Amino acid sequence: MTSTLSALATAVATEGGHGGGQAVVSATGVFDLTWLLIAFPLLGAAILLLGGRRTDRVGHLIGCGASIASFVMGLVLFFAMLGEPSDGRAFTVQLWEYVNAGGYSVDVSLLLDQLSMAFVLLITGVGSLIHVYSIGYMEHDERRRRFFGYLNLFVAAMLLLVLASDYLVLFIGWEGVGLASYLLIGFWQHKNSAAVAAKKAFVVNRVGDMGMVLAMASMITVFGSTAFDVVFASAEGASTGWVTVIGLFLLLGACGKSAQFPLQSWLLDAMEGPTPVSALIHAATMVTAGVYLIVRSAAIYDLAPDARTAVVVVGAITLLMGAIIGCAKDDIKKALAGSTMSQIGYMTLAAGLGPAGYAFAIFHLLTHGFFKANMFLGAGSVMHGMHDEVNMRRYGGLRIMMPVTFITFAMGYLAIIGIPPFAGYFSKDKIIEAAFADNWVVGLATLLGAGITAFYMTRLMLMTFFGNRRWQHSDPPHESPPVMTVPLIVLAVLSVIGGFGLLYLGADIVDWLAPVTGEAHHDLPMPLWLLITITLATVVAGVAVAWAMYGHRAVREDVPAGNPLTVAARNDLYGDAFNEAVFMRPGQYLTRSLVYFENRGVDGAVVGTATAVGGLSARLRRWQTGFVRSYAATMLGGVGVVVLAMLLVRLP
Amino acid sequence: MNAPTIEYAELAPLITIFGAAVVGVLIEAFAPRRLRHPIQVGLSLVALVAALVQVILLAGTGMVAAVGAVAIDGPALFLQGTILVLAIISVGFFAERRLEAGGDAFAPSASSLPGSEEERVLVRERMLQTEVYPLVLFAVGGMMLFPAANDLLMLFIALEVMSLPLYLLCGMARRRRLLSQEAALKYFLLGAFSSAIFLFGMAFVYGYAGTLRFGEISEALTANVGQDGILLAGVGLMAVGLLFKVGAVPFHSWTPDVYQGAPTPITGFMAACTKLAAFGALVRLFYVAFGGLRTDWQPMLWAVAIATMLVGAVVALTQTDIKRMLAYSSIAHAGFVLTAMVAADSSATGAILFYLATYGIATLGAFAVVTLVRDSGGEATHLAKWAGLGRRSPVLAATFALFLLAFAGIPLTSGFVGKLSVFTAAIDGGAAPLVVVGVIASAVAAFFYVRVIVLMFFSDPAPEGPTVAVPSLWTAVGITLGAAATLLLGIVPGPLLDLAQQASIFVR
Amino acid sequence: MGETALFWIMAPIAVLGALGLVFARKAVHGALSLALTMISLALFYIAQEAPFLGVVQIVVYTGAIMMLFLFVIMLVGVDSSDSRVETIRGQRAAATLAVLGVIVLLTGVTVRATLPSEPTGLAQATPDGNVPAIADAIFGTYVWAFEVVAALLITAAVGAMTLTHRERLFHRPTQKELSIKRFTEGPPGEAAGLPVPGVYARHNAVDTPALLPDGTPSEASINRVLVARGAARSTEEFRHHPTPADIEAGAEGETDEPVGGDDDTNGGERA
Amino acid sequence: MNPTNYLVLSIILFSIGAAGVLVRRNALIAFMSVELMLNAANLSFVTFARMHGNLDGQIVAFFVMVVAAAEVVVGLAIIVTIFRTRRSASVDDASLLKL
Repeated sequence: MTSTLSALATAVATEGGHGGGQAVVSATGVFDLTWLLIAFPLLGAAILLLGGRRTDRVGHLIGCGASIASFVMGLVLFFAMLGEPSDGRAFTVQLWEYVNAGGYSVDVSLLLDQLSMAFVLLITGVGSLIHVYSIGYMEHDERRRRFFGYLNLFVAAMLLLVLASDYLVLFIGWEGVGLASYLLIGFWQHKNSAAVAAKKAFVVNRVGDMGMVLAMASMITVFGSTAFDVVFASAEGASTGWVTVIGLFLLLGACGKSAQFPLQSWLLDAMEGPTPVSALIHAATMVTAGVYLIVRSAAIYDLAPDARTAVVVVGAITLLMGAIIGCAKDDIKKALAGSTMSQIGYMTLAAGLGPAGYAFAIFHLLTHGFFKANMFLGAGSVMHGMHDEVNMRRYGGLRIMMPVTFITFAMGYLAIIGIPPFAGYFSKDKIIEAAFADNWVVGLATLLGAGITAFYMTRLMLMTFFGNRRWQHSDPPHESPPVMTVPLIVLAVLSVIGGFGLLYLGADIVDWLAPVTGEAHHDLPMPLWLLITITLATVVAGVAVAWAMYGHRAVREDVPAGNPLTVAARNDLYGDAFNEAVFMRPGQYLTRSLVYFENRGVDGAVVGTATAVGGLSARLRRWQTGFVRSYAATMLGGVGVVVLAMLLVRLP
Repeated sequence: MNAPTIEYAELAPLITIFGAAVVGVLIEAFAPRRLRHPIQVGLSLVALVAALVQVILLAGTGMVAAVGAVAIDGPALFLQGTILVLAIISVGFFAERRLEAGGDAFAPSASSLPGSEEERVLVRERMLQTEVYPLVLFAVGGMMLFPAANDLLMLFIALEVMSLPLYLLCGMARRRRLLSQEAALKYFLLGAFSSAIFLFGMAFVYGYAGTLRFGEISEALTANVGQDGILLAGVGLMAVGLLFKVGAVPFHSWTPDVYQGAPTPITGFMAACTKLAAFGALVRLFYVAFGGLRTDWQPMLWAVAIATMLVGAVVALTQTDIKRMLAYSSIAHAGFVLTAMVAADSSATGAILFYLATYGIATLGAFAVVTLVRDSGGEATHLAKWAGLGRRSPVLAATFALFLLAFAGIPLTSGFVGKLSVFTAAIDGGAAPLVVVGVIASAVAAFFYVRVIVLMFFSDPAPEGPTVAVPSLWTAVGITLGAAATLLLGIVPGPLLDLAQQASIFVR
Repeated sequence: MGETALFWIMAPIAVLGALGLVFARKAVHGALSLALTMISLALFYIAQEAPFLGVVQIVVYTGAIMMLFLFVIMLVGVDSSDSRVETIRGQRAAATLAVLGVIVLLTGVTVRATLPSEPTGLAQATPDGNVPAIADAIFGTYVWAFEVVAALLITAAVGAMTLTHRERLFHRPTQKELSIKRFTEGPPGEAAGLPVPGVYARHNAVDTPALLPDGTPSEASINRVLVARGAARSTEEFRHHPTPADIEAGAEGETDEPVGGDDDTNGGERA
Repeated sequence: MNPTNYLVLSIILFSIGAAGVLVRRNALIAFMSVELMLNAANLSFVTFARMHGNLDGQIVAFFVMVVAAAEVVVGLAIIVTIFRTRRSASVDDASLLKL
């Protein structure tokens, strides 16, 4: 049955039945070797984790080598793919039959098409840079070999996730990256906070996994398979209700992995992990898996407008929430984490816009991968030079001490706030355009997000690299070694040219992805130049406010916490007080309430459920009295119930 | 009267096991004391391996042997083979003598008074209770017969042959002997109680059908109009007896107490093999004999399955003893298997067989790990003592974590594939709501498995925590095999799944 | 007709016996009531064309199994009786409820079922009589069950041995060996055995040390267990400490014995 | 005679046995109650055998007696062992394993 369905799927796909379907052919030639992509890092992980202390001395080199080998393989495949016609670039590689239980079978096969290709290059490319950077960053950690083993494991799992051609195999990669993330967040397990954060990430992700599992269960129920081809081909024949349900379940899964509302809380805590981990997993790659999932499931979302609306709403809420949280944090990594949430919100929102937005979501995902990894690694470099200090209120004026870090970070900064011609400008602007074309409210949300982004990123920049020196160390901050700065420079270059390059050099990313995601042109409600001007104006306004508050005045080392009246009375500058009362206070309240909600509301729900279950458990446990006679009574009661149940069935 | 024909070739595995058990008893009587332990271990292993080879050679057989009493078919042979493999590994754990300074997990003499001078002398003299091995062989024989029984009488006798040695073995722990004896008493009383209920159900089913053979019962199901009540009550009562053995709610209450009190290698053996055998018998009885009553027993088993999954998963949350936690986990797993069983779909049997095999291996391994974590009082089973174990002994903790992940059903472990196949079978059989409950229960269950992992890896070690004993080759090989199988079956489950699927045809 | 009468006479007796088991305070009474029930069941078997089972029931069940129970009851203590106070809260209520529920359900099912009012009877199935037919079945159709049951019996025997039989692990010296050892290894004074306890002037009891011929009390004469329990009299009590007055009195002649020491003559016999 | 009478008697005996297990603390009495339950089942088997006119029920009853004998031996051995260590044959005293 499955084979007929997949034949059907191929037929439908050839006809372009759903958004931009293209024929998927069995891989030949070099594409047959796609599995090597996964095999290299997996082998690396195996050597590093099983090899024991013998591999301690060369562990980091093996780790980097595995990742780079995979990247080279990716490049080879990429150029081979360029040689194929633009609608014949999807290949499957069947490896082995994983499960064949009853009428349900799962093949472990890989799907290499334009979308997964983009991810492969991002994961292996940025991944390799981060591997190299980690050599320097983790130099003094005695468990460095293990760290590289986990990183390789992560890369392998992430590649499996994006190369899978079956939701179940994707789910294996999904859990694999979860495991690696969990291990790496808690890598410094001697820190209690790290252990707690790892636990929290695990717990919240389980909720998302439930979504994945339920989505797969629904697929088996409705389509009898979880293979992409079968599911997508038969989605059109299924009822809208089921498709919507599947879409919503997938969204729940995506929310868990991508830290989207309401499952966002773990990401901020995940910053307890080493900084390269934050850069690779919690900024550039793993957290974007949710976006990948939604874009990959385009055929389902195309048929479920309600599910798509839910995606847009989730994206919009998260993008604003992340941005506002980013304003409130003094911890440099947490501020960046808030920003990550916010940017992924952008991507999710774009993905929710349907064919009009899929390609832009991926575009932003790629550029974000460049500049966010760049900034995280930059933050790591700052911490490296500042003896692991993360509080920005203890930074200041670092641009002179750490020039390379400063300049590369600045590239990332300009990219994220969307100053042309830096990478973020192109990708974010496209999303804002698409959002406005879709709906005014959504458009305004993205615009507001852009303004707040400009504000908090400027704040971060100013507090870290400008202003008064607020550090008191005997040895002043120093620039990081070349092994760390070279990746920074590469990423900075990508942050500068990435957007322009992907859009205009060689193949346009939108055209490149079109065979997978489909394409839709939108009509803007206003002239394009006007929208761009408004966007840039908003960004400049955000920057200006931040400059007024943090660049203009000395940043206080302690956290200002007085009540607004006292502050105003003490302060002669009524303008500031006004600013504070009108702009800052409500903002702060909003921030606080959001943070409060985040801590109490969602966490509360999770914790509350856990407590309730725990209470139930404690209550049920008391049945186990230890008296054999009570057990016998329970059994005899059970006998009555069972016999009664047997008899009742025949009764009506 | 004609002499009955007995198919000795097909019954050879059973005969081998029972014969070896009898020889084992004779060895107890005649062999010199010091030689008994090596002889018994060797004999048990040889017999088990020989029986395994015979089972493998019989693969593909589909017939009814011993005048209709025993079915030699796919499910029976698959379960017999699995039980034998598990038993071979278990015997290795029983033979472990390095952990207790020359002693094994059993009391040097079960008849000596706990704490008496006599016991001290026996411990000092490194005496061993070698009757354990023949008893285990008898139990294995009963377990092999149980899922193969093709009439009610054989089913009852196999149940008792399997249970009696286990009642005895539960009471033979070397340490904490009072708890061990209490476990034996509880298991025995409740077990006898449940077999009486089972027997009464059998009487009713016989009363309805007028025959004991499964095949004839299934033909008689539509015959006697007006007596359905007797049949249904009988099926219910018989179900209770079998559900007791698999540890389904509300017949589960013995499980945690007995698992905790019994000597840990026996607990592992029991948890893995008894469940296999009992599920095999349950499935054969309900599919072959009562298959025509499907719509009648399905609602009842739905309720039992839901209660089993939820109670198992929820109560495990607040357990503080690792053995009790694993006991509740085994209850939850019984619920997962029941979901597939309820569906009664064509793919259900294969899924159940696969699940049981993978679950058995992981369980055996997990309990073996428990035997290695020790302090001055023997095994340190309190969860608090496991804190920080990952730092003291990362390899052991990682192995245990692997077993726990398999129980939790995380991908790339055998547990995931097992869970997937039973849930798929349940969905195919129209039991989707049951699967939803199953997924929720799995999520709850994941919490307590992960709690242990977190405790081992992310907590500070207790200052006077337990040490991880270095086992002899017996235990080390067993645990390694279990871990390897758990991982391998998670990555390449295909061959075993195919085998289970091929083996899922019942002879009628 | 006869069967009906038998049933209505014996059925209440069987139920009474069963109730006796549940309500008897002493285990012995319970066991005897159960035996009563079993004998009534044996009669029912015979009445229902199962004479072999009826006999086996009496010989094996009532005769062997119940006797085994009685032995163990003796071992545990015949006199012990259960208190009637229920300690587990709600146990009686739950038990009553569950038992009544089961009775109602099962009886309801049985009574409602349309069973034949007269049984088919076994005349056709057992042309040669009950016992040959049963033998045929046991050694024919059910021979495998019969063989497997052997495993059960061996298990039972092995199990009972392991749990209750204490093997003598070390050689226990015989009386002869002990006596040889005493002569060869012990002090010569103990060769004839230890002194017997009891001071014959005032006491004649095991808690009293013997007075050796020289008048000193002997600690070896008292059982060690008594000493350990503190139940023995102190040897000091009997040690003779001559005072100057005694010596003087002794010089005058042994006429003035202490008061209360007159029963010396009674205890004079040494065994 | 109508088999129903025997069956009802057997159900009553079975239930009384079950009640014995539930309410009696003395392990020996509880165990004897289980024996009563087995006997009740045997009565049913014998009754049904006669009703159906085949011997299978009697055969089962015979084997149950054998099984019961083995079970009694094992059970009494366990009870004696417990009694020797605790000087008590009460099942309520054996309640250390709980929760």
